[in-house]
Amino acid sequence: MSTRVPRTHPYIPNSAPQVRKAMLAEVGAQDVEEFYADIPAALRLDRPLRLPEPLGSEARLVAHMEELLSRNTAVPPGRSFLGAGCYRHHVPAVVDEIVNRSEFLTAYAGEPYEDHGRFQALWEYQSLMAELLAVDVVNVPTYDGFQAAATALRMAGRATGRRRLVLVGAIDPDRISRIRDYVRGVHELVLVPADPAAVRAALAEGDAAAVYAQLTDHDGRVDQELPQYIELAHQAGALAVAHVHPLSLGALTPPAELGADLTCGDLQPLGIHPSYGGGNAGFIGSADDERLVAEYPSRLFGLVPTDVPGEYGFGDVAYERTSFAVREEGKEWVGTAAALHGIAAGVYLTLMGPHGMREIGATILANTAYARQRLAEVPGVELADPRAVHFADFTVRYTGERTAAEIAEALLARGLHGGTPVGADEAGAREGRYCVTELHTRADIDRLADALEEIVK
Amino acid sequence: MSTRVPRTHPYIPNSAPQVRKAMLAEVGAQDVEEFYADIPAALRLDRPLRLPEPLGSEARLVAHMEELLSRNTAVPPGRSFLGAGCYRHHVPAVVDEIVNRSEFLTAYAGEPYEDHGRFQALWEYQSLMAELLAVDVVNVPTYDGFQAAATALRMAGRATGRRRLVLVGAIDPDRISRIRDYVRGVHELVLVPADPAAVRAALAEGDAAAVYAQLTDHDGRVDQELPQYIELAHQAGALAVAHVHPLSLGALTPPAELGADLTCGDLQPLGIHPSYGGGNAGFIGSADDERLVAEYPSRLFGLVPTDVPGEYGFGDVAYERTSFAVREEGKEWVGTAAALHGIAAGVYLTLMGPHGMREIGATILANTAYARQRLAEVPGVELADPRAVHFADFTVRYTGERTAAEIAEALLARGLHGGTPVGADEAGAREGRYCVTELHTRADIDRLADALEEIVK
Amino acid sequence: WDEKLVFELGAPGERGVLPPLPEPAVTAAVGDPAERLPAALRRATPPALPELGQQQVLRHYLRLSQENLGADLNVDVGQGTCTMKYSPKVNDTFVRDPRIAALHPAQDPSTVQGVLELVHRLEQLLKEVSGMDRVSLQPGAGSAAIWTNVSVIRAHHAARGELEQRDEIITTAFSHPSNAACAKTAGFRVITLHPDADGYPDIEALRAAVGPRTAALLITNPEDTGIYNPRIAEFVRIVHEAGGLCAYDQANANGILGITRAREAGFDLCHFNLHKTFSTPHACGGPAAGACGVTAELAPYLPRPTVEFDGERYVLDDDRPDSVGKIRPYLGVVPNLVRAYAWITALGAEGLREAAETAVLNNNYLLHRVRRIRGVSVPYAEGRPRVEQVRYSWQQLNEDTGLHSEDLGYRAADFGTHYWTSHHPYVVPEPMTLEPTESYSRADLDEYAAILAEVAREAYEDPETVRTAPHNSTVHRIRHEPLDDPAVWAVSWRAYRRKVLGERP
Amino acid sequence: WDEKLVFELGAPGERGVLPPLPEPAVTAAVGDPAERLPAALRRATPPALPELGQQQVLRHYLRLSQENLGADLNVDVGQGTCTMKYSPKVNDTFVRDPRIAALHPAQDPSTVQGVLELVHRLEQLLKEVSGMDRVSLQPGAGSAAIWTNVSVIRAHHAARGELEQRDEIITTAFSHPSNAACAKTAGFRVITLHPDADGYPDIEALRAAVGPRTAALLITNPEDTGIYNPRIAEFVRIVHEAGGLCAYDQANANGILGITRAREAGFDLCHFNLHKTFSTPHACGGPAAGACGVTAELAPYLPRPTVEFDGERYVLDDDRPDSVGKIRPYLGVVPNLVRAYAWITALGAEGLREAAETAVLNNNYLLHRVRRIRGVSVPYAEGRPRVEQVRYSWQQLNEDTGLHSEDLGYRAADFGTHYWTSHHPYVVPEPMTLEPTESYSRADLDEYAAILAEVAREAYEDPETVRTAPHNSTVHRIRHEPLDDPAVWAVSWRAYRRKVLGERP
Repeated sequence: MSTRVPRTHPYIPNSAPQVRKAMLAEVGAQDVEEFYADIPAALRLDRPLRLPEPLGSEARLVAHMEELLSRNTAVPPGRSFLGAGCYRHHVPAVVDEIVNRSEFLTAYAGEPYEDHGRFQALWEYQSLMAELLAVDVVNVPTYDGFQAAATALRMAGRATGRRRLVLVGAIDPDRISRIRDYVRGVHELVLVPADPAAVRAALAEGDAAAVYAQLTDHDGRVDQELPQYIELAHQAGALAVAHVHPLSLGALTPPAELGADLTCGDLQPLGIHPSYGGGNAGFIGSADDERLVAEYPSRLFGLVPTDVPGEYGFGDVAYERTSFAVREEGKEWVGTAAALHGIAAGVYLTLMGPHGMREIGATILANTAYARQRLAEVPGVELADPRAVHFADFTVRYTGERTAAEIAEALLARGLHGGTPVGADEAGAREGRYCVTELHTRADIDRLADALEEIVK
Repeated sequence: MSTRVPRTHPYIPNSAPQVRKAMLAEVGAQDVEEFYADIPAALRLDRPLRLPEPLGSEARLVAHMEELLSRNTAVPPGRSFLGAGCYRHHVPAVVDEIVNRSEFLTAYAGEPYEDHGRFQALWEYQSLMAELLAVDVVNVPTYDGFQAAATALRMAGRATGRRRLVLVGAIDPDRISRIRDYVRGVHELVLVPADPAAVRAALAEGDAAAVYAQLTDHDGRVDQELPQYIELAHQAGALAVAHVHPLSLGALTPPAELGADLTCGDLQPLGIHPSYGGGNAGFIGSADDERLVAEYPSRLFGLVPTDVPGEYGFGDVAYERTSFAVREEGKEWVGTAAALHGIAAGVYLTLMGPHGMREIGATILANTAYARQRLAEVPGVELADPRAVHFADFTVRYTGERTAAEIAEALLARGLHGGTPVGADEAGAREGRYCVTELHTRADIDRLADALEEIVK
Repeated sequence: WDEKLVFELGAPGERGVLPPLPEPAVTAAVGDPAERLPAALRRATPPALPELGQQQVLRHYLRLSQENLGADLNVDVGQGTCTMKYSPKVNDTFVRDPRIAALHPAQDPSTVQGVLELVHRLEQLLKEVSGMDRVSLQPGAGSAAIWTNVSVIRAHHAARGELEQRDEIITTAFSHPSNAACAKTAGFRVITLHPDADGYPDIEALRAAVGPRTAALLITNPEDTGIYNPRIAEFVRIVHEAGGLCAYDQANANGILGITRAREAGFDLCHFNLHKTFSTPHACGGPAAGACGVTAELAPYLPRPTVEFDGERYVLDDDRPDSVGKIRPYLGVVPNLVRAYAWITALGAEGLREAAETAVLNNNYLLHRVRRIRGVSVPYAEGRPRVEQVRYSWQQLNEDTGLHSEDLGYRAADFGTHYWTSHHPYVVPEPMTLEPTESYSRADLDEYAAILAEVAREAYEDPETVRTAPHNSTVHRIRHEPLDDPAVWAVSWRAYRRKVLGERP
Repeated sequence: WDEKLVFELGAPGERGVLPPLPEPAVTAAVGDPAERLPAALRRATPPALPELGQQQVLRHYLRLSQENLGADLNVDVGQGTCTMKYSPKVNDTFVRDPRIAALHPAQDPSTVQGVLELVHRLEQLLKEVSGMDRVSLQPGAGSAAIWTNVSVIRAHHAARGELEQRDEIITTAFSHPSNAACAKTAGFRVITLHPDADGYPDIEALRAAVGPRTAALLITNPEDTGIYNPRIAEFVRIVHEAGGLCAYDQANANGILGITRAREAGFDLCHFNLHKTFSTPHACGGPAAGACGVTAELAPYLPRPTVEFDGERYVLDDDRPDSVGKIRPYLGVVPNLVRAYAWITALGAEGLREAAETAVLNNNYLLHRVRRIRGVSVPYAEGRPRVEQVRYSWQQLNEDTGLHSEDLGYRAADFGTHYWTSHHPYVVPEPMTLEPTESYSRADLDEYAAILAEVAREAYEDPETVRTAPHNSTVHRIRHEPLDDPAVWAVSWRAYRRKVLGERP
């Protein structure tokens, strides 16, 4: 009774000794070593890997992970004022229910027959996003908004055959870093302030492939000059690439309606958990212009008929664009990216519908305005740009003794997360970033203002 | 743009005003009031219900619930030494994955055609449990172990036509309360200590329908006299009803193999979360004896052929027993009970397999013995029954100044949950209950012992 | 999928999950405690459970889940009487939270104030919804709530010394069988009132039945026919005058939330099924939850413990000497109490009423569609509206085609929907009960009606297709005889191997 | 299900979820801020999204999920090259925990020490598994990891002033196309080595290709044929001697974990796909995660920030002046890092090796079964074992029956399984690649082989059934022409309505 039986690992059923033996016998091999005959001795690792002892049971694994997780603080949404590219919005339970379905979570790259659901869900995502962006073409998601921006710019580069990329206004420096890496050697970046005159000047030098601007900038400011940048770009024969916060588009005009050729951004606000920055996914949209469609590196799913009249099927539009099909002859490269986040965003948009998107946009605009107003009332705090309209993110300037870092630390001590110092010299910075969403109540915002009133001297 | 549209509740799609209007028109009604024409005015509530204002959004509901939940403490398993009928065992992730599937969670009472999966999963549960209990018949789960015990006793009463029920040993007083309520007016309870002589004496008075005893009693003690009680019951023409902790059956002999006629207990330890006592479910098992099968009030699923050779189908065995079929002429009553917990237990038993069940039984026996040994070493603490073998639960006696309640409170102050005072007079009690499972490490148990060493004077 | 039985899967040595082994130091200290037990108590051979890898277990049960038609997946109006309403996914997230799922009922009350407050609040909400003075949330489901009410009734009469005399309980044919069965199990004689020509419980029969032996009336309204009994207050009065209590089975409360209550009709007790009216998921048949509401007079008999608020903290009151005792372990099916609380909180008074009105609108809309289908009729109370559901009859179709309601149900399954044919009592011939609740959209109802119309058309034009249905289900027509034959029925794989396969394990 | 498009569902006014509205006091204070924007920037008409109730949305997507064949549901060995292994469910629970899911990347490091430690630990584990000196976990998937390595290579040569000169990257035909495509996108000329007669990359072609322009070799081993290139160290040496770097694409590492490493073969860089070798779920095509390992010499170029341990606390080091910068926002796809960490931790060194050995055993076992099927052959390296996968060819069957590998794949779908026909490069005729990994049981492999055998039998005996497959799938043969026709391709419902339905929105 108490004889020990082998502890076959539950993830590796055929490592059960009897099974392994029988399989080897069937294949006619003495040992698995025979299958490694082609690996030269000199390349063999002559010792076991030096890894921690395995935990031996699922229960102990859970306990171990619990110990690690217990050293992370999940902040209630009303206590967190962090944004700037990653947001805590409400994730409807139905979104999680769908993306956690085994069928979606563990599927990969099946054909449109056995994986019809994935094709339809992603095509619907493209279509829903197309309505939000007011475009006719949206790609299967790429990795994140950084990649979306970088690729949109290279698409513009290929479409125009030009070299210079004019980037307008306050842009996340990390995003610029990514763009810089991605266009290195091919394109030149020209960073200009959010001012039509500056854009005009930059374009005057010629060879501009694109003007890249943002509907809401890195500071959350709605850039009211966007229509002008777009017009200037077109006048210069460049494409207009617009970056958007997708949740703002219930309230703000989609740049495509203003003439933008390419719209890009990050899906994360649309029903995807922040996950310490793991929830990002990128979108690119454009008109159904053959010249632009040909430049997408990503997959584009299309709706097609089948052999049965009235039945919808799905497949890859213009597959020969891709590196899957033609390797280095394709457009950039494509691989596994962030499809499930696309499904999440699709479910989110379906749940929200036109009125939900409109309402949430209005609520965030209102909460942001309220937060700016309340914080500006705190002595020693002033708004960086008091006359602008902001969406979610905004920046304040401290006029007192304490640095932004000190103030953020003091907020943290009160359980409030926000006021991230702005600028390269974080130690001496006097500006701090805040963000509010639809999840903040008036009381949450008042609590922040009250805390700042105590802290800022 | 900013016109407000109706906030149709997402749970009530047809309350969208246009839809409602169109439907009323189609039916030819002016108002839903017409459908309530049969409800007399005197019975109508003439005011709105006085309920709190609804929260208006899923996000606010989540925030509200979070506020309530934040006032509950989820104790790490290693810090909790509470048991006595409800246990914190490891719930394998696969169990949760399955029972949380929409298809199982939201199904109800479909036919074996569209709900084949439910029938098969529950029939497999019956079959897996039958292997564990060493019986041929197991019911679709009833509410909980209390109900299982009460029903098993009434089954025995009907099968024998006798009145007296002999209940042996230390039994959860709440379970006795339930049994008492359930047999009131029909049977008489005779409570006797765990001693064959006492059982013999009780049986000598005659008219005994059943001897009810426990493989492990309310104090976690393995009752080594169980085989004798069973024999005595049979000698007296009574049925032997055995209560078991199902996780113990990897290590201990199932009472059916000792001759017990009916085995009952609670499924909760088999992969079901405690949920503040919401995770209970009851099982009853027996031989495939027509006389006993006829007495089950619950549904019993059976495997049957279909019109297609080789195909398995499922259906209700001997449905005419039930109150569903024949109302008060059926056996007791049956209704919605705890089917999903049966599926959970089935998945759990499948995952564990024969060796997992053996191992977990051995681990709990060992941890219990270790905890008893360590606690008994603490000055001022002694075991209530030092020579017994215990499974999971055990009781200690404090010989010092402090009461059990004081000691439990002092443990709680150290983040340790355990030492529930035993007995009716909780204020003055000098005994405390503890419980360990496979989740406790040696360090957890040592921590408890160390804490008691500080507390118990 | 043509998914095998789990016992046909796997291979020796495979494992689905590994439990912790005793730590070496523990083993060193205590050895194997089982060795201190007599051999007879040590299990000689491990249970003959299957042996599968983890992914293999997962796949098996996932496939079984796909072979099951959850309410989430279909227009589930065909399980009439079951109130298949939408169970919001967000409410599931609360109960999976460790701050519910991991709570032990013996934790110190100071560490579970949130759940105690929630239960206390839910009681207040249901008091208002029912009009009763106290509500117990302990019963595990509707039938357990009926039992609880019967037990309270028994305690009431016992306390007054009348239990010997009052040994009869009256119920109605269209009330759930558990009303009759619980009364019988509790030792009462059962008197069943049958429907009159209009489908109402026969009031003359009630007058004849009541008397000094009457302990209580257990009655549903509207009954499963969907007809509201307008004389319900008179029924109550008649029983009260005879000295009996009246218990309102509110399984069908969904259509009358905020419209009329047990209080207004004079009831002494009532119960709700939280898995019906208050949206907790049906879970293949439980765990569910029941709620028993009673008047102040009967409150002392409710199960213990109750949750009380002492002005500062929520406490469990277990010191209730007149209580019927425990109905189930601990406080009730807490996860479903959490869900029901969240559902009510999300809707408020206006939302509850909107749910009721929309459920009734949906029901009458569907009635309007279905009654036009050939072969169907709507027995009883001609021309009266229905509340939450309708019991239809396919008697005409049966007479025309020889097909039974059951056959139509099997064929409806081919269209990916439920149709539940188990409609006690078997009074309405060839019954079908549809209950659309507030959850389904107009398009959903149109689709369901279209399926029924198509099945009825087939029954007339192509009866063989219906007779041999289902065709698209996981399995084909089941042979029923073995289920009632003790020689071959097989409640377990062990029994099947022994009795049918002739193996000797 | 015959599930409609979401745009065909719902009715005006229905809502799936309600977002919070501004509180009255907020509106009182700030009004509608949009009014302070020019009209051109205020959206005039809401997006034309569908309007559905919550249950209706749920049902739609649940049905779509059931129309999708997840790895959990089938014996997923047919998506060869994808390493479809079991992704343990318990690991998903960690990433759904709010202490991962709700973390904001700008939180103060003191509040995220757990996740930083986990990432730091995972780097240590992968350093040991690869033998490299530093590992970046930032790339979002395998192709992004290839890009990262190319970018590091570029930075390396740029730092040495050789980037102008070294403008060629060499790769092999059987390496993933992203190797060639990333190199090209980064500005390199691509030289592709084709397989020799035994399927190995042609070493003579390599000798001919290297020179002063060589920036790097990007190579996979074993390649997607399953053949391990025994001269891999010599390949590396040849490139090193020419002054180039060598990057090891370890997409196929699953069969060699603990057996051989990038370090031993002399590589400067390598990358793993955590969604393949380290079990994170494939998620319909991401989010995934990649890991780039490099030597100490190349470490300064890795993406920033890195996670460092200062002896007391884990910190983010963003001050890395030579770094290629950001490859994606923040630290990487954290949920998948958590899962990969948990997977390795659950297995340990012995388990990793057992996984590798069992994957290889399974592969050779399946090879043993499949090669006996009529019409199939195993090109290249006759008689040599295969490591993690095998690229088969149905050339014979094609010659005999005229049917293509693709047709067989569609028919295999009828048996509830995957069979992936997209096998770049199109060098092996009528290819089929099977990769069983360690996750499948012997019975699973037998079943898969039996399905293939049955499909092959049909191809010979009943070719029409195969030619017109699928028969049991959700949809039937798709018309491909519209996908390449700009006049009718339809990437969105808007475009479809306009171009195909001729509507004018």
